Amino acid sequence: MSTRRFVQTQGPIGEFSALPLLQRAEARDLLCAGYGLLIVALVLASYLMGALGWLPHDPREMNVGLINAAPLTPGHLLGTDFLGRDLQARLILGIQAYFLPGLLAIAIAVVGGSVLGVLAGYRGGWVAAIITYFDNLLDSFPRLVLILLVIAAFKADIYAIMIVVGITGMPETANLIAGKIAFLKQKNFIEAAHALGLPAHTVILKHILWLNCRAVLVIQATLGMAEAILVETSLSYLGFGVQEPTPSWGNMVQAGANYFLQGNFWPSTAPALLILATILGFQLLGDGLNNMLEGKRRRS
Amino acid sequence: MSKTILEVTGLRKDFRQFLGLLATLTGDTRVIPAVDGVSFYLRENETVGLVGESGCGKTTIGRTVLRLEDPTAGRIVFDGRDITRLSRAELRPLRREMQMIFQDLDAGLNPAMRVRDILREALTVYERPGDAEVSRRIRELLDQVNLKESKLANFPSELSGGEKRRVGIARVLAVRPRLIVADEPTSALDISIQAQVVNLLRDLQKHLGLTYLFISHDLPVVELVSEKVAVMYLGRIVEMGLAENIAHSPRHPYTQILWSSLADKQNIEISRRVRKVPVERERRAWGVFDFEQPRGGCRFAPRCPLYEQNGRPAVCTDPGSEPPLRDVGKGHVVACHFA
Amino acid sequence: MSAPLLSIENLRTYFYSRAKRAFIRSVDGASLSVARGETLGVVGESGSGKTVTALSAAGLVTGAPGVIGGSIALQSNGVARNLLEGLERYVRVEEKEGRVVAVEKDERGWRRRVETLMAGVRGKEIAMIFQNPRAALNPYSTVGTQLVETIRMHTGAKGEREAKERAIHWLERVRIDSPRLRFDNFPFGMSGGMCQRAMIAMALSAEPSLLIADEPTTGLDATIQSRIVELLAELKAETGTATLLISHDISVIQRLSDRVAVMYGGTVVETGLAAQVLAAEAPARHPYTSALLAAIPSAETVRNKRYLQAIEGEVLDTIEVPPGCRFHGRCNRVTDAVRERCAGVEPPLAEIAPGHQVRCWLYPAPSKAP
Amino acid sequence: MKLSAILPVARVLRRELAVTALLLLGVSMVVFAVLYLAPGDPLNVLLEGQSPRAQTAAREAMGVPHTWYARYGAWLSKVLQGNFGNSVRTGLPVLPELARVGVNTLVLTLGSLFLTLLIAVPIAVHAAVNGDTPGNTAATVAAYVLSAVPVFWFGYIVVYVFIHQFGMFPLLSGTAAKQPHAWLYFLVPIFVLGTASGTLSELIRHLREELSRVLSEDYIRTARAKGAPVWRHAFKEGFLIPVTEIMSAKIPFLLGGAVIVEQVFNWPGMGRMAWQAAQDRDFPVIMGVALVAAAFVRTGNLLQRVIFTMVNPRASKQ
Repeated sequence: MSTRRFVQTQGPIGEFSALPLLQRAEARDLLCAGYGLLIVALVLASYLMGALGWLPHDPREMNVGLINAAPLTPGHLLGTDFLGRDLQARLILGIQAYFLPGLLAIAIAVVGGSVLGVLAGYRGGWVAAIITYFDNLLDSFPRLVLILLVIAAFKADIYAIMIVVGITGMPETANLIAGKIAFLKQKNFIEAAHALGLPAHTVILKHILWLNCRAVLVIQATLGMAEAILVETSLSYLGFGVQEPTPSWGNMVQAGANYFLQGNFWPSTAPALLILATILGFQLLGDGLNNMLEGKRRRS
Repeated sequence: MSKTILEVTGLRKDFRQFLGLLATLTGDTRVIPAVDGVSFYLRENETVGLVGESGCGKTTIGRTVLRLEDPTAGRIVFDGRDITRLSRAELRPLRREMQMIFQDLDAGLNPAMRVRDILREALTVYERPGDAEVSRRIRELLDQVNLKESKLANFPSELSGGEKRRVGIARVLAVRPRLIVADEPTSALDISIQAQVVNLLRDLQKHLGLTYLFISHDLPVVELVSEKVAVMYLGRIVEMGLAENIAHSPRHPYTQILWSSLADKQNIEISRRVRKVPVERERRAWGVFDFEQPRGGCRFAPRCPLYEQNGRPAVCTDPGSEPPLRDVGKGHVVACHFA
Repeated sequence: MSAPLLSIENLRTYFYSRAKRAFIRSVDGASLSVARGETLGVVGESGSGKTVTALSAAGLVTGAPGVIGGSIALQSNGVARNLLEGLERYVRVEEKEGRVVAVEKDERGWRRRVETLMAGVRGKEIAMIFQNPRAALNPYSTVGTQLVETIRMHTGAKGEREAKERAIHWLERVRIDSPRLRFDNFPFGMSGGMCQRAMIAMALSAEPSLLIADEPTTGLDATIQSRIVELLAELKAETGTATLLISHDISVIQRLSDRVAVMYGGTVVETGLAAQVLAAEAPARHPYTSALLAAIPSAETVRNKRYLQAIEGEVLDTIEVPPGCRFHGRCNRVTDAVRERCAGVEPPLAEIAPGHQVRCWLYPAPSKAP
Repeated sequence: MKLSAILPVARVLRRELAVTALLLLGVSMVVFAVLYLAPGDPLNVLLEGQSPRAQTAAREAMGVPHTWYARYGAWLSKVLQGNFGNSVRTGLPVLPELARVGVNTLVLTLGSLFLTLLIAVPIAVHAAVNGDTPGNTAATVAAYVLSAVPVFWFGYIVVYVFIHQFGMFPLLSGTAAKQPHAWLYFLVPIFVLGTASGTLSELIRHLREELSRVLSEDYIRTARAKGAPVWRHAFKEGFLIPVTEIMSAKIPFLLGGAVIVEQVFNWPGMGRMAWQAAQDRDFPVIMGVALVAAAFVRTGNLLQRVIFTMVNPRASKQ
């Protein structure tokens, strides 16, 4: 019996605009976005702690007597790794590996994507054709393979890798922006703005990008961060990017691999769960915001 | 005699349809003549109606005249100045005086802006008035289009059809235009709201001395608001003259068909019992065609009853002799060999 | 008067606006009926509930909560079936001061129930044509295949070849040029008028007893519109199919309807013979119907360039339904005698003459003969 | 398929082939550009210490053309003849090695794609048809969590289960084939990549959005009004096209995932080869893998375009 209940609010329905967003959104989306925001806050706080060095323990200090200590051992809330180093400190420090590079990737993907999207959507014609070609070209490469190619060629560090991630992220944002412009064009909105005499830059920057596309850009940024974390952790797992002893969640999972197979799961599982929780957080935030702000349809 | 505000001579507009993805590079395109040599003029404080079935190019004329589309050929003179080839920058000050009301009710309304911000932005496109002046002008605009003040806080999606159209009109009036091209302003609205908008447009014309190019397929409304009416068919004007003559003594067979289908709609008196008789043979002739591409000569020939009655005369379909618009008295022009 | 083919009693179909946490009362107690072979024209502006009424009758309402009350009786081969039978088992409605304030509905259960109720009815007894014909045809299969599908489902012509012949016969009847050629056309290759003819052929080929036409001419050009109306008149005369014709274009209603129902704000405000209700000068008529007719630019108004008689105010948005008469806010014939009742109590649909009902305090039901 | 439908499809097919060729040309340029700009290109490694003038002289002596496009031309013609150069590490010609190994990756990728579809399709269809029910909401949340799971960690869990269940580390460098549960080992990486490749939630959302959009189209309402089965009308646009679309869109992601899964299970595929090549900066190999992978992706896309054209009459008329 899937009975649904619909209730009319008491008193006059406001003649003014609809209920504020928060009351209007579905519980499901609020939950997703809420969890996502929590994760973003935690990551940001941990990043600052890591950057400023406020760590519960010195991540490099080895304690041979206390190898692979279980969580909640005195002094080490989350236990220690295979060299007796405090796991909690190393996990917090692990965020350094992807946070700034991730922001770089997002910046490239969102800014570059917007420029291409506006060019394709606004100008159309052969410009759109070239950009579509460029998009398809970038989409032809499996991202990780392209990164391996760049690593092989340039012995690339994590920032160079994130530039590649940013560039390969541009097409998706470009398509969304171009789609939004097509929708506005279909309603003659852009033509009406020109007819009134609004200069092109106002139409593009204010009306298209700021007023109508900011939600899409925020959503792309959050999903972009999730991608960046996935790429960084996968690469450091494969032994590229951040190397021992600098901690990254990826190489910590890898380091704990042998112990995992002998039954001591924790050293690998702790960073893995953090990867899971963080990527899930950014994705749910992205999807929650999308369902609330953009309605159901977003992806082309 | 009021001054001529807009004069259009020999206006042509072709659209290029790109065939296939690579067409943009290889350039293999199909040229579709939307407007094929149209000339007319508008006098100040006067309304010219432009009627015709969808796809006849009436909207394209409206947009090309305002240079929202670049004309392929012909001359557009606005207020004595030739604006056919002006650059965007030169055009901008002039654009203030010639505005457009779009068929789509949401055309000028950014879905993410409230009505107050939409009007404020329109007021500040060409001037920099202070806040007090802006709110005064907003109230004045609301009165002009009789819209309740409480609507200022709403988003476009929360307005009814009529309210959206009124906000659209207020937004256009904000820049104090002299010429307005109204493209199907009433077709998306209900009957009772249509009547309000038609009355509103006529009031505005009287108080503000506006000139309208009124584009619509709603014949009674066009006849009501226009002094002069031009009938379009497949990109050309086939008949133009005073509204009464076009409606009541049309010369071109196409105009007659347009207005007769209107008469069918209105003849409440003819009780339906009488019309049991099967449809007359003659009307059957032009029965069901849609726009067959004219092979040459008069473009209306494939659907023209006169062409059928007179035994399909060669002159109608001879490519050399497309009937020109000739004067048949009192400025009434028609493009037909037999009218 | 034989029992009507279709009789809708006090139909209530609601939707729910999440943005305003309020009900959209699209159809709020509408009652109308169509006799066998008769065409009932339902006229009303947008938001009057005319399309939702038609969709409810055909069991095609998809929004939530959807149909929550009323009954729809359909006569099929002598037996009256209620198409909403058992609705009360799936819906619970809470009312306060005569207004619905909460609804609980088992939507999936009711949707399955409708499928069983409408089996053999939808498509066979009741056929439907829609507003934008090109979108209403399946873009991925040819017009012919879609026509043959209907014929093989609902008529005796089961064989492939026999069904194809009958389909082509129908394409001829709806005056599509070169039907054998058009049989293999895809909808995107045909004009709006052509698609609508194909839709009409598809609907009528199932030989339904009731055809529901939802705004069949809206969106078509004037010249094509009048030909579609002529075609509908012709086919109605030949097949005698009862028709529920929905349109906001009064002239289309005038030319095709035997009886007329005028809807406003989700209810029927007037029903009666078309000649009676829509006549130029009618002795008794609902203020809304008169105002609607007056708003159309008549030849006389146009010639003298007079102002149109617009109805002030906006079309009622059925979220905030005022107490009393729904048209009260825009009515120009309110007299002091009835003003208080108009504002407070909703008038019933009273029979002021045989077959002529009006929902207005100016025309209360004649007191019962002593 | 009537003959009349074949002709236009052939025309559109020609156009799609041309686009694919153009894109593959673009791919080769990108790959060459990366290698050409790389400071570590093999010649540089050999001529490290020499002065620039000496280096150019040496290059001339070895007949290496100067201008980049000349070198690109030379390189491309060799590639087209199947000569991808030899692996710096093993000295073996790259292409035959890639061919042998590529099949494994193809099996892994397509197998996991098929498995992901097997999970995603029922959830998406159920959600689109019945709306949000507790059942499919829970399944969707599970899919989200599963998509966020790091695939390598999930691999470890599966491997650990295997050690306890079958006492055998799966696929010990390919010798496992003789063991009793050989075919089972074969499926394990496919299972891991299929569930935790991060594309599960994408698939569900795309299929669900497309199907519910189509189910609310006018022509489906007409189908219901006719009493016709909705599925017969909704299948093409609501199911066939979205599935092929998302499959071709997700192939690159799965190939990326394959690199990691092959690492975890040391599954002899292109991914591991690419990883090895990146470690040793073995240009010919990594270049070969990039080209072949891009070819996989483009082929998948071409197939999808063909299916789209065959199904959608409007596309074949353009």
